[in-house]
Amino acid sequence: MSEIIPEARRLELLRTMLRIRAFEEKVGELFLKGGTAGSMLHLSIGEEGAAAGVALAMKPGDTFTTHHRGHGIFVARGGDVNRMMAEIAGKITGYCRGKGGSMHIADMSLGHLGANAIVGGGIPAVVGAGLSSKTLSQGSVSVAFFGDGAMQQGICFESMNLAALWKLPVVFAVINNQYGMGTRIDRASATLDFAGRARGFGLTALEVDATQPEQVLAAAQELIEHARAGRGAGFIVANCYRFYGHARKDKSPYRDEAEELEGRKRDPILNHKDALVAAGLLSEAGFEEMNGAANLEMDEAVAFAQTSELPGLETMFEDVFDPSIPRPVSVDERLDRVLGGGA
Amino acid sequence: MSEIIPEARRLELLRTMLRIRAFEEKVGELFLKGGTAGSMLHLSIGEEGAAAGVALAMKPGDTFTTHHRGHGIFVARGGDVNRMMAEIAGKITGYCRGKGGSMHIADMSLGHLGANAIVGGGIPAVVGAGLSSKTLSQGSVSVAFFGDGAMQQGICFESMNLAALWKLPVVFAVINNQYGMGTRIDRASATLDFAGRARGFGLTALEVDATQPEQVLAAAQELIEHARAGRGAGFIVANCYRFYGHARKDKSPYRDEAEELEGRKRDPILNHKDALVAAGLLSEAGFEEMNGAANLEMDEAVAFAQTSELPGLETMFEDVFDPSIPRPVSVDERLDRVLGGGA
Amino acid sequence: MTSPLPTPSPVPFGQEIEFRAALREAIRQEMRANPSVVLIGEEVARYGGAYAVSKGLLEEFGEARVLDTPISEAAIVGTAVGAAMTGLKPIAELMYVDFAYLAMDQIANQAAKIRYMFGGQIGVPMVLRAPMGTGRSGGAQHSQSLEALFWHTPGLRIAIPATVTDCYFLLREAINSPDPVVFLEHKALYVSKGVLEPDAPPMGVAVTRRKGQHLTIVTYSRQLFYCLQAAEELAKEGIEAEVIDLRTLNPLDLETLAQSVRRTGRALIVTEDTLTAGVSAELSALIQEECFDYLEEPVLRLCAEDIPIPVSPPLEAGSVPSPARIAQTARRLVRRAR
Amino acid sequence: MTSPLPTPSPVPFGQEIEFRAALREAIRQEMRANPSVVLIGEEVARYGGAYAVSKGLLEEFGEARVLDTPISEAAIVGTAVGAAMTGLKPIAELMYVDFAYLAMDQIANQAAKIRYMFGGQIGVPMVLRAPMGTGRSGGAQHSQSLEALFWHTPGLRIAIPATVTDCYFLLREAINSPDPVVFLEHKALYVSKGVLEPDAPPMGVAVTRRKGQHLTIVTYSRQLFYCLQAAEELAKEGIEAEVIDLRTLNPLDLETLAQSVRRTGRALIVTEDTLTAGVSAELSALIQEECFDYLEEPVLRLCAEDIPIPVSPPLEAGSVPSPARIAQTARRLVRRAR
Ligand SMILES: Cc1ncc(C[n+]2csc(CCOP(=O)(O)OP(=O)(O)O)c2C)c(N)n1
Ligand SMILES: Cc1ncc(C[n+]2csc(CCOP(=O)(O)OP(=O)(O)O)c2C)c(N)n1
Ligand SMILES: [Mg+2]
Ligand SMILES: [Mg+2]
Repeated sequence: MSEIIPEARRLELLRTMLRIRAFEEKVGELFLKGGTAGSMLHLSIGEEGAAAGVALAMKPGDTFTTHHRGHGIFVARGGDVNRMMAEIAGKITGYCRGKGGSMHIADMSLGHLGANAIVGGGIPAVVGAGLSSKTLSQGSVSVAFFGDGAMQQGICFESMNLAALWKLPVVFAVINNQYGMGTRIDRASATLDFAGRARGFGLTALEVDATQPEQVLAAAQELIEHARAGRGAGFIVANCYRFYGHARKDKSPYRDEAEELEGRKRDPILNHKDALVAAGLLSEAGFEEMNGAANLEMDEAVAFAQTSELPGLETMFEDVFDPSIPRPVSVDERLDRVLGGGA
Repeated sequence: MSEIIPEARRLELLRTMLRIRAFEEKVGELFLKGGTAGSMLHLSIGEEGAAAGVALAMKPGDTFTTHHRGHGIFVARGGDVNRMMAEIAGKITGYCRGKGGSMHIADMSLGHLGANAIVGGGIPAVVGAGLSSKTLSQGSVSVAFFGDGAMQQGICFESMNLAALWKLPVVFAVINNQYGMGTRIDRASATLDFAGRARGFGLTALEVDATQPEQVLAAAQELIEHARAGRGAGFIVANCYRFYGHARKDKSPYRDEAEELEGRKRDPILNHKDALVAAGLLSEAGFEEMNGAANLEMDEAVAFAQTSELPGLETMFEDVFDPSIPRPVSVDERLDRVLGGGA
Repeated sequence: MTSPLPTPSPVPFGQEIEFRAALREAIRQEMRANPSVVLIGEEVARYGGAYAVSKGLLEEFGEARVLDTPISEAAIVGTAVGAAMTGLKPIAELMYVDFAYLAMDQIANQAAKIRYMFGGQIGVPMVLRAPMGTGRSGGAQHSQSLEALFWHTPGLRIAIPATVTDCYFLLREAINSPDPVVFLEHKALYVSKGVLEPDAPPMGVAVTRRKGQHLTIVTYSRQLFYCLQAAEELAKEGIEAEVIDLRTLNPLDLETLAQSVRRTGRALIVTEDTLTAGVSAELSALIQEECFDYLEEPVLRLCAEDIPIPVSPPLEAGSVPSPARIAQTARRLVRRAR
Repeated sequence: MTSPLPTPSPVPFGQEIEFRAALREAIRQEMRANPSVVLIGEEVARYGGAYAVSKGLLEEFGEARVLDTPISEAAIVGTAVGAAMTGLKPIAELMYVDFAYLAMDQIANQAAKIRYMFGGQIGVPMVLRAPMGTGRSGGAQHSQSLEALFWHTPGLRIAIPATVTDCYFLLREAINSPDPVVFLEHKALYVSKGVLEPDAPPMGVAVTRRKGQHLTIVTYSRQLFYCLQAAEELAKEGIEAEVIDLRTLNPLDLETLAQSVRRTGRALIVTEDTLTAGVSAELSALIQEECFDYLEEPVLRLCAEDIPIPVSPPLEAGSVPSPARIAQTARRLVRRAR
């Protein structure tokens, strides 16, 4: 398969995965230091192959939605790591001015229609984006990234049926990390052949080993261009393993030791690195350099987040509606009206 | 197939279908005379084979939910046609004291957990009934009856997955009459292999021609007993044709003439009658007698409904909560409290 | 992309037209003016809409812009949300507002919150149209009035017109809104008729449909006509009721409301949604907050009973306000002896 | 059917326990007493509940009665509905009340209306538990307080406890209710502690947590503690606030509320749900209706701002009432010069 992937892309794939992992590790540390906003932080360590593989198969102008574990996907799509880190820290310099946090990062300029804290919540939006693309001849494909857990949410199937029925330029990308919180997929889904399930809704479906990132890239490219050509919506299930807990603090007591150790051996980064070294495209030193650069970049992102300001209270009332519409009347303003005069 | 079905059952199947059609025809006439409550009345003419076939495969104690087109199913499950007709007429003698109407008939004593006016709304209840059966060893199977349109509702798939995952004594019965209101299934569903779709959720699935009622009965029996034995939940799609409009008044302008004429030729009653006559189990006279009896029965039901009383206004506040809980305070009582004293 | 436009028929201003025709006309004009406006919903295309609102639009604008959908309410709304974020201006239709419960996540957790969660990067310029209310014995799952749910959801704007003129102008404004608008149409009004006036105030402006000095009746949608009927009755007895039609809940024209009540000293709120925690509660609270020192009597609420809506015609009719009950309540309010 | 019961550990009355432990104890006692009580939800079994409410229940009662589910909120509630109609007494858990939007059809169109639509033939004896409220920077989709939605739905009963004792007794009562009860637990209270008293009043009885004569503060859930803190502050200034904990919204103890306000002449409603069309609106309307002739001042509302809930800690905290703002508002109400 790798034959069809040019060398530069293969290296880009590695760099992207290293940047994802560095981002997740650094944001995880920031969380432990109390430097992030909120009690929930979901890391995608172990899933870099799925995120990078699909993301690199997308083109500028393509759109996508992600889920609660979406940092890596957006890093791969070119997200500004400073603004990402700042958002996760709840700072005014963040992508969403501190209003969204880790689970609601978005960037319209890069086609990121938003992460979502509702499992499955972001899936139908890509059907709409696909409809816009088709109706307005935008030439773009829209990709929904979500986890295996969303494969039990009704909205997922309604969306698949609609995308297939209307032959929209849409691809559903399931990052199957084997778990939904503490529940292994076989305890959540009556069948594990997700690709087969998707075919039942008229989608062209492929299943790939996401610990072999080039497989993901190749399959995603095929489905995305197939969809772009108007030949029908696609589905890709990228199998991997969630290396650590559901959220940064979760120690996964519900998983057995042996399984975790085995799972962590299935490392998309090391697999791909070995492939590149074997192909003579990369040296150990080159790898270290790449990894060092990634970590440095993320250290700087953390510094940016830490030195950024928290949003001012007045910003709370902004962004509810378009600026042309008056902002909501605050509770204090109401009290002033009723009681007369200020406090 | 019919070999495995005893003669008495085969005749019962015919009688049941005749009673369903008579019921629907009579209630349709009542509707046109303005004798029913509400603007919507959905008839199941043409679907008698699906309703009777599955219903007769069920046992006493089995439970079920139906949809907005559920009269026939309940007639087949032994519903009291007087109380059914009275309910559809909005009378106090109806199953639901006139509160439910055509789309909300229910009878706990016969396991009818209720018709539903929300497409797909009654499906998950059978998962719950299956859970009760399994947890409390009730030995019953619960069947969800719904139309092809509900095959695009998310709740349908969430329910299928859960029933399969938990190996519950549940069967999903889709009455595929080819249309959802004015939309033919191929314009609503990206794939028409509903059985295949159901297998994708772990169900044992069968597709049958519902214009051959004995096929339905045999397949339903197989799935129901399979489920009862704890071997897993089932799915049956019974293909037929909606002879007339979506609702009694709808003339189906969106369907073409030829298709309708063809469709109405696929009559489960005539098919089965011919089979019985050919098998020497029935004479033309016997058929006429059976049909006459059915119509007489339904005429009496209509008379019962017409001579019954409308509910008194005071009944409006009953049945919101259990009798042990005070009924809601009426708007007038509130006004009396505020304004002091009665009007 | 879009089928060629026929020579535009002029908007029938000054003529008497049906409520549903006014809605159709608004959609048609916006679809003609803006190729990015699309209509999405169950039976909106070939069937022409369950209540015939969209009859003829498929023929004029084609399948690419008038889309029949499967019975997938959550996906219908979710698709509209995504489309609105990427260049289209979707009008999504729910066949009954009762089905909003199937799409509430997409309505309340997504459409309403997207602009805010994403820090103002983008809005969701969509309209969610749905029939509401009683009058057809549709039963508990086909007759609800759920405007309070939407009003309680920050990020949503709500239009709830009573007249054909408001149907036309408010729907056009809604389609051009940069933020999601829930547009609620009373199913008992679809075939009602009225003269299509050439102009109407924008969202956020309440209209005083009848002047009066003895009490202020605050209402909207179908109940407006019941209130006006009641007011006529009352006038014969020398009671002059001022009747205010809110037209939109968000934005709400609190000023017009408050000024009237400060003048009359008496307020009666009439809605068709169930009383407890409904629209009438917020209106009562606001009036009390704004007019406390002017109130001669308690603010009254005449609304639907706190029960699911029964099918049997007498029960259904008896569960919501009627002209007679409105008049009687107004009488008691004005004549109340302390 | 059910795993053999271990020798029941006595309920820790008189001891200080955690809010979540009180909930766990209530479920445990009912599951021991009645084999038809089951617990259904995401991560309730092996994980022990996202907030550890059900820790240990799987071990005691087994997989047949403590069931982990897929991420299918609508089916979870729908399954509970069907189970409740056929002999089980299910306790369904939503990991966050925000997800109720995904199950609203099963909650509002089915569970709430079944008894009524079917003419009283059967009820739906289920409990729907869910964490609510702010405090963990969970953001707009994980921090909502949606009690108004449920209160506006005829057929639902709503418990919304603040104390460990109410958690225990109200949840036990809810599990035994013949009709659906939505049981809302403030996520910021799970690890709070209190003494488990041996008894508590039933649903429908509000409790006056603090006596006072200058104003009545009406609240529930976490805000009760903020109100009590504020009351302490006010006491130092000679302002004695009466603080009423509603405990349940349906049934609502209007009498206790009204009697207090008639005595103090001043009412301040404090809730964490967004203000417009929220619980505070209904309470304000009711108080005004019941106490009109006794009110010295307008009924005030201090609630969450009409915005989606932001993640950034200062914004999240600033968007809901705080002890300081409650005290300040009370001061202004009592000291208001006309
Ligand atoms: C509708 C909804 N239900 C439940 C949750 C709580 N929750 C957050 S993540 C998660 C597990 C999701 O699993 P999966 O989809 O496989 O994604 P992963 O966490 O494995 O990346 C759950 C149950 C939620 N956020 N939204
Ligand atoms: C959730 C929901 N959406 C839409 C409707 C309106 N509606 C009633 S019946 C129907 C068609 C249903 O088709 P199908 O499920 O095939 O049943 P059939 O009418 O063919 O028996 C529609 C769209 C509804 N009642 N509920
Ligand atoms: Mg997963
Ligand atoms: Mg059909």
